[in-house]
This record gives sequence, C-alpha cells and structure tokens, in this order.
Amino acid sequence: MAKINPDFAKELKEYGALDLNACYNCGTCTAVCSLSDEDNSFPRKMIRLSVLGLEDELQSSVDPWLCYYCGECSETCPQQTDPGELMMTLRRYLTAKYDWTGLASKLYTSKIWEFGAIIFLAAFILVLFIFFHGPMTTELTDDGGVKLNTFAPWKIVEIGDWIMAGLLSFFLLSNIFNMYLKIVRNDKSIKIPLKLYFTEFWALIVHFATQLQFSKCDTELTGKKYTFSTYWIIHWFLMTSYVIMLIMIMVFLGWFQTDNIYEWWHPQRLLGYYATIGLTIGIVYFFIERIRKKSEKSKHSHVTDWTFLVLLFLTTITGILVHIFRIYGMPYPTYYMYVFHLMVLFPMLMIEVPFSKWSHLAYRPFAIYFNNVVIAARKQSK
Amino acid sequence: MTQPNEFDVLAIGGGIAGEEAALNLANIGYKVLLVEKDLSIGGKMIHLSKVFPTLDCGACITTPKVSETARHPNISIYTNTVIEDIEKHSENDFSATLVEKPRYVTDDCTGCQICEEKCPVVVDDQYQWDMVGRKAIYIPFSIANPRIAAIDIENCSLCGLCEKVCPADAIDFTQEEKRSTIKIKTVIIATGFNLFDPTLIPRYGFGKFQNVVTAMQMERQLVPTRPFNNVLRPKDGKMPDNIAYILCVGSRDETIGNPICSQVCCMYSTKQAQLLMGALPMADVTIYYIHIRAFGKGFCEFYQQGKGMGIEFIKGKVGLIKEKENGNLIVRYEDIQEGKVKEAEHDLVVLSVGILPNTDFSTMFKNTKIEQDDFDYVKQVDELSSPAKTNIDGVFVAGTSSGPMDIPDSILSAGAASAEAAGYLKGGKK
Amino acid sequence: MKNRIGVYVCHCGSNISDYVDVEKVKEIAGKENDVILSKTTMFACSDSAQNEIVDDIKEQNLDGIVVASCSPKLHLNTFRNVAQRAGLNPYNYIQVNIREQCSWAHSDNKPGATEKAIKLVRAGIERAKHSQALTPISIPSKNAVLVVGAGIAGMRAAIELAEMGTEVFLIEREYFVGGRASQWNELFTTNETGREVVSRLYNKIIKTKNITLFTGADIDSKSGSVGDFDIKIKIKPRHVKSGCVLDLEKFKKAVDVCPVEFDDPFNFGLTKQKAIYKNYPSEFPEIPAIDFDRCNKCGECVKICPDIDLEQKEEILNINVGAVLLTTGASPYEPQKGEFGYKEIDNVITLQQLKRLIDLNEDELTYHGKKIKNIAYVYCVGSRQVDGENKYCSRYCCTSAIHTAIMVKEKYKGINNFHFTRGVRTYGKQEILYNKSSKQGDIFLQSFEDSPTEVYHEKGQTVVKIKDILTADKELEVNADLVVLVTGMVPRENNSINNILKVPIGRDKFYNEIHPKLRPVETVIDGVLIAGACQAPLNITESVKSALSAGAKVNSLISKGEIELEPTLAQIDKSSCNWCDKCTDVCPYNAIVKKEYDGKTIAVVNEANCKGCGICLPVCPSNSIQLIGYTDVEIESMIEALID
Amino acid sequence: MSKTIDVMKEKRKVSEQVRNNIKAFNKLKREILKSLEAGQKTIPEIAREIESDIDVITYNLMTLIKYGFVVAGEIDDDDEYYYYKLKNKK
Repeated sequence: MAKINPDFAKELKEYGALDLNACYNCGTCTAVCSLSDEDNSFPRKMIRLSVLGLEDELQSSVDPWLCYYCGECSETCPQQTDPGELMMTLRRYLTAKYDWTGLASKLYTSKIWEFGAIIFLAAFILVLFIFFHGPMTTELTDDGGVKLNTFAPWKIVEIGDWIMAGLLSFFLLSNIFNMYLKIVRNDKSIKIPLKLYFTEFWALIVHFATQLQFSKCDTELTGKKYTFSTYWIIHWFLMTSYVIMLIMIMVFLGWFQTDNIYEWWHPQRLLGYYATIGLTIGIVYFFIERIRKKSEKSKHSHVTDWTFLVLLFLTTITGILVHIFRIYGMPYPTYYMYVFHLMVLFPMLMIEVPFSKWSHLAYRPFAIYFNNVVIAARKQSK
Repeated sequence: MTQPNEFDVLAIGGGIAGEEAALNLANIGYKVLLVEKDLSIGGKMIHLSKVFPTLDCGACITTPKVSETARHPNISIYTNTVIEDIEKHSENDFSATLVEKPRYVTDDCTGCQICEEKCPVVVDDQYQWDMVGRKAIYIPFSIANPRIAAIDIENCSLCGLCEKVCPADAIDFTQEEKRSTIKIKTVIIATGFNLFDPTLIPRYGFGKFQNVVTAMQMERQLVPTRPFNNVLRPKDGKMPDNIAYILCVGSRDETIGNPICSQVCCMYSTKQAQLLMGALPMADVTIYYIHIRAFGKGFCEFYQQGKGMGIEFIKGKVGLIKEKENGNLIVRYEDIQEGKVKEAEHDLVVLSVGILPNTDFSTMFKNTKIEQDDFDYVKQVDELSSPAKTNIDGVFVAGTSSGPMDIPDSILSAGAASAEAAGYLKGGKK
Repeated sequence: MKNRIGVYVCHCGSNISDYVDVEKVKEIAGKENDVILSKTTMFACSDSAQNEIVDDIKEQNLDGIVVASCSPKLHLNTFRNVAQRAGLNPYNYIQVNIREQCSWAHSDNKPGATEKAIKLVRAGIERAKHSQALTPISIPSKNAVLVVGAGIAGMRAAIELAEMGTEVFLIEREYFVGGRASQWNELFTTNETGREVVSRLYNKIIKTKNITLFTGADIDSKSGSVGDFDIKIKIKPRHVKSGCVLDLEKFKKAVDVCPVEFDDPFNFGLTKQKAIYKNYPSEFPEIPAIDFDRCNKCGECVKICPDIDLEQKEEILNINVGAVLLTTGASPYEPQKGEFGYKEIDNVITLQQLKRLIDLNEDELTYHGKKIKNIAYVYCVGSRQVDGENKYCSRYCCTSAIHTAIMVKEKYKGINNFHFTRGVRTYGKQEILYNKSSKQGDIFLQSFEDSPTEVYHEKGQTVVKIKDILTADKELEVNADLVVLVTGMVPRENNSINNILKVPIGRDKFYNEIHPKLRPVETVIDGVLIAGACQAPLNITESVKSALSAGAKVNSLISKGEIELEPTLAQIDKSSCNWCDKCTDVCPYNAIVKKEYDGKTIAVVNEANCKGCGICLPVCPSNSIQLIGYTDVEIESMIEALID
Repeated sequence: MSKTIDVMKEKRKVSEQVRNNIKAFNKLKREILKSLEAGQKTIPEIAREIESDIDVITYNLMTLIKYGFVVAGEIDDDDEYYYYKLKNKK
C-alpha cells in the first residue's frame, strides 16, 4: 500500500522536469525506447512514480541510469511530456539523494548554493596562493620558459591534489555505497549470492571504459535516419581527454608540471595536446548543441548543465594559456593564469565529481552492475 | 437542361449531414441546392460496412436517404462541383460561384459499364483506398448516385474506345468546366472530415509494410463490394488469423498537431473486430488502446459485447512496428497493466486513423472570413444554445465540419443546422 | 386478386446472402402461380435497384410486388414510394423480412434460414395477391406543438419552432424554468454559466409572440392523435399572484417568517429551504412560489405580503396541438446508502453537490466546517455498473468531473484533485480539458470493472483505495477530505407522462427513438417526438442539437396543414354490428365511438385515432370488424402458404 | 460521324507514365492468365512462377477478378491462401 504524494512533482520541478503531469499513460515512450526491455521498462514507469510521488520506489530504481537520452521518447510523446528530460531530471534527483551530505540537493536546487560554492572554493584557492605562493621570479629557464615550479612547486601542489582526491573519492565512494544500499539492498526479499558480485563485475569495467549502452541508442528501430554515433564518439573523446588530464595532474604531476620545454613530439606534450583538443572540441560541440536546441537531449538545459560546461571550458582555456605563457616566457601572466586555472579547476572537481554531473560517469556503470546483479539473483531464485 | 439559379439554401457537401439538412429543409418547403465535390453523393458513410452500435449496414441506411435526396422535388444536386466563392450581400442574400468539373460523360449514361470493360487503363481505385485497380473511365462505385460514369482525364490514354462502344452515346470529350453563379438565402456547411494520413508516423511503417492498413481499408474489406474475395492481406493475399488494431493513430497526439480525440475510432474498431470474428471465425483480434471511449447510447454495451466475443483489449499504445520476412508484423508496446514493454506478432495490423477537419470551407467565403476553432473546424460561436451558428449570420454548420462526431451525432447536428437555417429563413430580412 | 406479381430477393450486401440461399428463394418464388418475374438484387434499396423495379412494374405491367429484404421498419416506405413512382398503388407492395427474421435469427442454421425465407416469401406472395389498393387518409393538422419540459433543450426547441412559424405551448413541471442547467455554474466550453444561458433563453421566450409558457404544469390527459391532439394541462397554483413581482425586501421577510424548513432539493440538500422560495435571486419567472405540499398554511407570509394567496386553486387547461415534443431531461443518479460510503461516511457527496458547494462557498472550500484540501473523485457511480442495472455509460460525467476539478483548483488555493476513474472518456474536443487538468497537477488513477475503487473510514480519516492499472496494479490510497461520487444520469421520473403518452422505453429506461440514425428523434407514437437527455445521457450542446433537430421534424410534420395517415384501420360492418361496447373497452386509442345509424346503435371508428393495431378484432362477438390491409382473406391465405 | 475524342487529342498529351502503366498491366495480365491456364493457383504460386513481387500479383489479380477474368476458388489446406482460376474454365 502506498500513499500518493502530489507535492512531489513540484519538488521534482526544481531539478528540471517539465510537464510530467501531462502524461496520460499510453506507453509510447517505453515502447519506442531501444534500451527498455521486460526487466527494465522505462521511462513511463518513472513518470508514473514521479507523478504519484512514490519516492522510495524512485530511489531504489536504476532505470534513470540506464537511459542515455537519445530523445526518441520525447520526440514521439503524444502529450509532449518530455520523458527524456524527466529521466535527466531523475538522474539529478538521484544524485542528490545518494549524497548523504545533502550538498548535492542544495547545489541542484539553489542557484545561490551553486554559485556560492564555486565562489567560496575559488576564493579558498586564491587565499592559499596569496599567503603561500613561492617567489614570483621574472628569471626564465635556459629554454626561455617561465619557472612555474618556483612559484608553485609541484610537490606542494601534488599534496593538495592528493588531499582533494582523497576528499573526492571519499564522497563519491560513500555516495555509491548509498546507491548500492538503495538499489540492491532495498528489496530484502531477494537473496544475493556473493558470487554474483564477482561474476557480474565485468559489466562495471566494460561500461565504465566504453559507455557501451550509448551505442545501443543508435538503432534504426524507429525507422529514422538518426545517428547517435557522432554523439557517442565526441562524448568518448571528451571523456578520455578528461581522464588523461586527471591522471596526469593527480598521479604524474611531477612529470606534467615541469619547467622544461620538451620537443612537440614529447609524450608529455602530445598527451597534453590530445587532452586539450579533446576537451575543447567536446565542450564547443556541447555548447553548440545546447544553444541550437535541435536534438532532444540538448533542448532543456538546467542551470547546472551550463555551469559545468562553463567551468570545464574555463579550466581548459586557462590551462592552454598557462602553457602558452610559460613556453613563451611571460612570467606574470603565467603566474596569474595558473592561479586562475586552479581557482576554476578546484571548484569544478569538488562540485562536479562527487555531487553533480561528473558523478554520472561513475553512477551509470555502477547502476548497470548493480542491476545485473539483482536481475541475476532474481533469475536464480526463480 | 437549364438549371434555376435561385435557391433558398445552399448545402455544401453531400454526405449524410448535408443530405439530412437538405431533406429537412426541403420537407419544410424550401428549395435546396446540394453541392458535392465528389462524383457521387453519400459521403463517407455510403462506403462503410455495418455501423455501430446497431450493426445495421451502412449502405442500408445511407441509400434511402441518398435516393430520397436525389428524388426530392425541392432538392437540386450538383456533383463533381466545387464552390469557388460565396459572398454575403445582406441578410438572406448570398451569391455563390460554382465550378462544375467535366465528367466527359453526359446524363445519358445508363451505367451499363461496357466502356469500363473496354478501357485499357488500370489505376488505383480511390474508392477502394488503392487496394485494387479501376479503369480510367469508371462508375465510382456500385451504389453511386448519380450512377453515371466519369473519365479520369489525367490517366486517360485517349484511345477513344469508350466513345466507340458506348451504346447510349454518352461520352463527350468536349465537355469543359462550367462556371455558374447562384443566389441563395442561407448556407449550410457540411464539408465533413478527412482521415489522418498515417505515413506521417513513419514508426508504423504504413506505405512501407503492406500488411499495415488503415481502418478505412479494412472497412472496405468488410463490405459486400469489397476489393478482395474475402478479408485478405494486401501484400500476399493470405487470410489473416491474428489481427491487431492500433487506436489513436493521428488523434490525441500533439506531435502531429491533433490533440483531440476523434470520438469514433474506439467504436469503429470494436465494430470491425466483431465483424472480423464473423468473417474469419478462427481469427484472433487484439485492440491496443489508451482509453476505450464507449460513451454513446448503446456503446458501452457494444464494447462489453465485443469483449464477450473474445476480442482482446490491451491497454497500451503501440510504439513501433517491424516487418518480418514473411510479411508478419511485430508490434512493440508497453502493457500498461503489467508495466512491461512487450512484443507481439500479428499477420495484419490495422491503424485506427483519426479524424481531421476538411478545411475546404475556409477559403470559400470571400467578404467575411469564416472563423475556425483551435483545431481548424468551423467555430461554433454559440455552442451551448445555437450549436449550428457560425460567425457569419445565415451560415450554419452541420456534421463533422464542426468537430469529430459519429453518425447519430452528425445527423442530429444536421437537424439542428436545418432548424436554425429554417428559423433564419423565416425571419426574413432582419 | 392480383395476378401479375414481381418478387425481388435482396442480398442486403451479404447480410442476407451469407446465410440465406437467395438464388434458391428466387427460383422457388418464380415458380409460384401468378408470379411474373423473380429476381435477386444486391441492395434492393439502392437507387439503381429502385429504378429497375420501377421499370419492371411499367414494362411487365405488374399489379403487385414483393420485396424480401429487411424489416419494414426500415424500408417499407422506401418501396411503397417505388411502387407509387411506377404508378402502382403503394399498398399492393408487400415487404417480407428475411433479414431480421431469417439470416440474423438463424445464422447458425443456413438451410433452415433458407427454408424459412422461402415460406415467408410464399406467404408474402399470397398476401400480395389479395392486397387491395388503398388511399392514405389525409387529416388536417394544427400547426401547434406542446413542448414538455422547459430545460435548455425544451426552451431552445420552443424558440426555434416559434421562429419557424409553429405555435408553441411550453410547459414546465417545476415553478421555475431552466431545468438542470440552472443548477450548474460555468459550463464547458464557453464558460458561460448555466444561469446565463437560461436567462438568455427565457428573455427570448417571453419576447417571442407565439410561445405560451406554463410553469408548475403537467400533462393531465390526452386524446386525439397526430395532427390533432387534445391535451389537458394541469397547472398547480403558485400561490403568489401573477402579474405582481414581490419586491426583494418583502420576499426576504416572507421567507424569514415562514416556519417550514426542509432540505433544499435545488442544492441537493446542502442548504435548507422554506415553503416560500426562489432557488436563486435572478430565477425565472421572477415571481416566487410556495411549495404547497410542505406549506403548513400558517398565513404568516400573507401578513407581510398581500400578493400571496393561499386560496389559489389548480387549473385545468385544454390545448389543441398537432404534435408533442418531450424534452423532460434526466436526473443525476442517486447513490444507494453505503455505495462508496454515501450517506454513511460524512464527507462523501455527489458531483452535483460539489457543484452547488462551489457556488455556495466564496473564498474557501469547506464542508461541514472543515477546510477541504484533498478531493477524491470516484467515477462511474451509477453507470457502467457491474452488478447494478445501469450498464450504460453516462457520457457527460468524465468531462463534467474534470471540468469541475479544474474550477475547484482555479477558485480555491491548495486543492489536490485525485480522480479514481474507470478510463477517462473525454471524447472529442473535451480531451483538452483532460489535458488541462492533468497539467495542473490532477492525479488520475484507473481501475477495471473487476476491482472497483473502495472508500472507507479509518482512524478518523476517509480513505480511498484503488488497484491502479496505470502503476502495474499497485494498490494506492489517498486520505480524502472530500469524496465526490461522479454520478451518472438516469431519466427523470415521468410516470404520468409515460402512462398518458405511452412512449416506448428502452432497456436503459430512457425513451427510445425509432432508429438512432434514420429517425433519431421520433418515437413509434406518431406525433410524439423526443429530444435531449430524456432519450439518453447527453451534454447541453448535444441536447440542444437533438432538440433543434426535433424542432425541424415537428415543423415539417405539422406545418403543411395536413398529415397523411396509414389507411390500415379497423372497419366496422354496419349491418352486423350490434353495439356491445366490447371493442371500445379494449381500444387503447379511444378510437371507437358509439353512434346511431339507421335506427340502431353501432360502433364507429374515428379514423384519426385508430392505429390499426387490431386489438378490437378478436373481441367482437359478431365478427363485424375487419382490419384493412390485414383482412381475414389475406391472413388466411398467408397461413395456408406457410403451412403448405 | 466524327468523334469527340479528337477534340481532346488536340488539347492533351498522354503522359509517359500512363503509357507505361498500360504496358505493365497488360504484360502482367498476360502472364497471370497464362499461369492460370495450367490450372488453379494461389497467389504465392503465381508470384513464384512469374518471378514478380507478391504484392504486385495480389493487386493485379484482384483487379482481374473485378473485371471478370479470374474467379476465386477454394482455400488451401492450411486455410491460408485461396486458389484462383480462370473464369471460363471449370
């Protein structure tokens, strides 16, 4: 027995849902969805649960993570309920609910919190630099580059990175654990043999590395010439760039942040270029998509979508500028840009990775993994 | 033959609504001109099989009205004629320009169909919704009124055979468009409706998968003058034994711009399903629906009767259709009651297409534009107490020109239009 | 005796030929004596087939024709006209019904159906042989009509009929006009209120010359028949003198002093009413009325207002009209005690009560002093009943409930609407209302017949529970502050009218038309027509359409000054009749009167009243009555053919 | 007596499509009738024999029935396809 909560739909609107109440339950969205199957039939079920405000069921559902927003449901919805956007909204909602600190919820639903947090974290970096920066020497290296490591020694920055990484991982992993509790442990009636956690583990690896589900959207199921692969390639390009960058600054900062200027073919520079080009192309593509609003998935932009893109864009641009100023021997621009770069980078990572959009990268493969475990367990118990 | 050019009433459209309105007014004593753009009067109803919920045959009910209209001393009929413009000069004073298109066959035609036999051209028969061929010279359909042949000049090979063989010397290629101006005192719009074109929803594969048909095509398959020798699949002539109906194709759908319900599809599909169970006793029929709108007198009982006969009703709209090698079709839908997406195989799929306004009327009125509602039907300016009234005094609306309607509602609406028109005529110059 | 008979056996598309071997019927009929030609035809009623029959009659000089097709109810007149066009007397045409009586009734036994068809056709041929040429009786008709029921439909029909030139008597049983519509506020789709429409129509009626309106009036008795009905109208006294409109102050005082108080039926018992009353201030006619059955005749009001006259007597008025149009409307279904908690749980009301409640509550919606937040609407109460009698759908209620829910939400703050439906039926353009209400946040749930919504009271809460098929059959519940039963329509209780006019009533208890498509507003009683919600549940627009449609039919029926009647009448042999009174006793139409003739008393048939039912024939001890068109010779020859 | 068709011939030209349609129909008509000369056949059998798309056969065969060249016979043993035969042949 469940009580209906009509106010929930209003709450959900803050995460971005549009006219979800318009739904008259025809099921077209579920029937056209190429990712929906008998085990996981969505998105109508999600709309229904949202309209009725059955939060427990919503929170224990993996369906929102299985959706990759190809937009077929929104395009074909006879009531223009926009199920695709509702699924996006539910991902924001779930991200907020997995987060035990409650920060994610505040960041999603309040612009003051969102921008306040960015400014606060940026200011924190600025203060650190004002008080603890190294000497701002105008002396150049033998190659004519700026001595960045004198101003900001990589060893110290790396310690900061590790602290940040520790925090990020702690928040993200504890949120994923929370997700695990909601999805897998919610239904106490199903016994899950330990073995399944290992046998289904491949899903996590594969989906994390490839975002494989994405490509399934690209079928000609609906008879339309609609290529989703462009989108997938760019997304993949952007994601690998991002991961490369992340690894270089987190693990190999000593190698990455050098005062030497290597030849252009040096792996340090090549990797850096790949990543910056990947990021720039990706960001510009998504900028254009969101402005043109042509495809379903870019029609509706929540404020956090824009913040994320803008922060990532600024991080990339400032990173490129630091690189240019450094190799062309412009000390002060290099120092200021470096500070500014970190002022953008730090809030972006602190906010996006555990609490916002970037966490989706982790939640999606985990959701598929958890879902496979549950389905396998259900099949075994039958 | 010289036609008079003054009438009391101009009824636009020779369907059931136009006929009912014309008959009512003619019975009161007014002179009525009925104008039909098609070759025969009778509208869409004359092509139907049996009609719900009484299940008496459409033709049995239409034909007496058709012949009564055709014979009524107070009614003149122009078929194959379009109205170019209507102008209102003052109350009870309208003029209209009619353009009668050439049939290339004169009234001497006896309907013997010898010409049809000889004509070498075969093109799609629009009265059988393209499921079979017809000749370039043809009697529109067996119970057409007038039962006079016409030549489809676009597809004519100009061989002249018909003219050679016609025993009545009725072929006349010299005919040209005839334009005439008439004076009338009041106008009744009964232009009816169009059916939704399902090619606009490519997911259903209509036009690509030949075993996906419209309900109108199925309707034709169920009448005695059907295109095939039984209910058969248009692709390979196989007798179907597992038929699906998809409701709300082109209605209640914002994506194609028609958010309203067509009011008849639920019932005509239930009716066809019942008839199919009679025609093909071994067949299974499944109806996929969103809501069953069995609202009228006897409708709910009719729906229950269908269920009792074994029609399977599944709540859930079909999302898409795929075709198999053997011509069978896979429909993908969400079974709403179970909340699960499913696929089912059928050997024939019928799309229950919705009703859209026939907006021919919108361009006819010259000096005052006729107002249309949000869905492009004629706007009823006083819907509650004068349902036939339009924004132009003296112009009334009957039948599906003002919105989707079933046959009894159309007939009543035509009755209302005739009463309001009669009141207007009696009122004289106000 | 006719001896040149033509027989036509109709396929009726495949309606007949699928079960009856029409070729065989044709062949056997062709071999009968005096049958000149025997043919089959695809649709005998089609224009080309009609022309063929006309040509045959002329060319073959036929003197009788038989068409074996559908029920004469459908096409008797069609073929009579065919005969007439060919110069044959229409009564030399005989219709044999081999569709309803053979192919449809015996679809499981094709040889049997064919055999029966052959026999019926042979009987038809015999009857045709003995048929006589008859001339229809023409009787004068009065261009006046009695419209019964001054709701929207009746008022609208009256106006249009008057405009078409027919004199109208409009009677209303209540003291005030407007019927149900005056009880409703904003209406879909124009948002005009019911009262606005009523006052618009009333003002038109009082300005229209040839409409006479009587309120508090009912039919008392009827005699005569189509074209010439004599109807007695019983008019209840209003007890407030006509011609004098009470001023508002005095009326208020009179109401104040009235000691009689009872549940107000206009507000469905939500408020109290006094014996002297007006349902709402601007009600028509403007004069208040006294409910004399409840009045205790204390005379307090008379002291305040001398216009009140407790001595007024009932009046009987005779009117003469050509036709009667019934627009008596419908009532909301009254749920039984305990049906979804009705009258057992305090906050369970009907949709009609909610509508009145909205009208009575200005800023805040309260019921029994409690503020309302959650409203649960339970649909299909009294319609689509699984166990009850009302199997039909009441058509207007989904839209009406949704429209009301929208109004509630627009008028008051913080309302949540929950719709416990059986599948929403907002057909046609009404769909946009459903859309609107969904978008404003109303929640729709649906159950099937086998698991109805439940309403119960638990721990001080009224709970509505449903197994929602839209959520995979999950059980869902709502704590409702108000449970609104969306009740369907039932016909008004019109026992007196039913007894007097004998209008046929269908299985759903509404008046029955002859045929929903061919003759949708006519009944089998000539000259008595029906329109609006007395015929089936309809919304206002639909009622008005049918009322106007009936108006057109009435006008074309009676405006020509004369009406042709069937010549199939009882005929009394003056020589053998010895007045015994038996036939007058049984005649349901008062068509037989006593008359002095040739020095003796005999019975004579009033042609306008006689329907040719034949009930007088068997009671006549001297066998002096014959039914023209069904003479003994005809019937006997038919029986012989049947048993042969 | 001169025929009115000559008047029309001066006004209009017959389109290529109309000519092709006539040719195509006549060809199919010949092939279908020839195929049925040998005995009654179902639609798939005819389509296989004259190597044409099955839907084209259905359409044209039904047209031939309409104009009285072919009639429908019994249905096959699986209750799937009707046999069709020439009208003048038993």
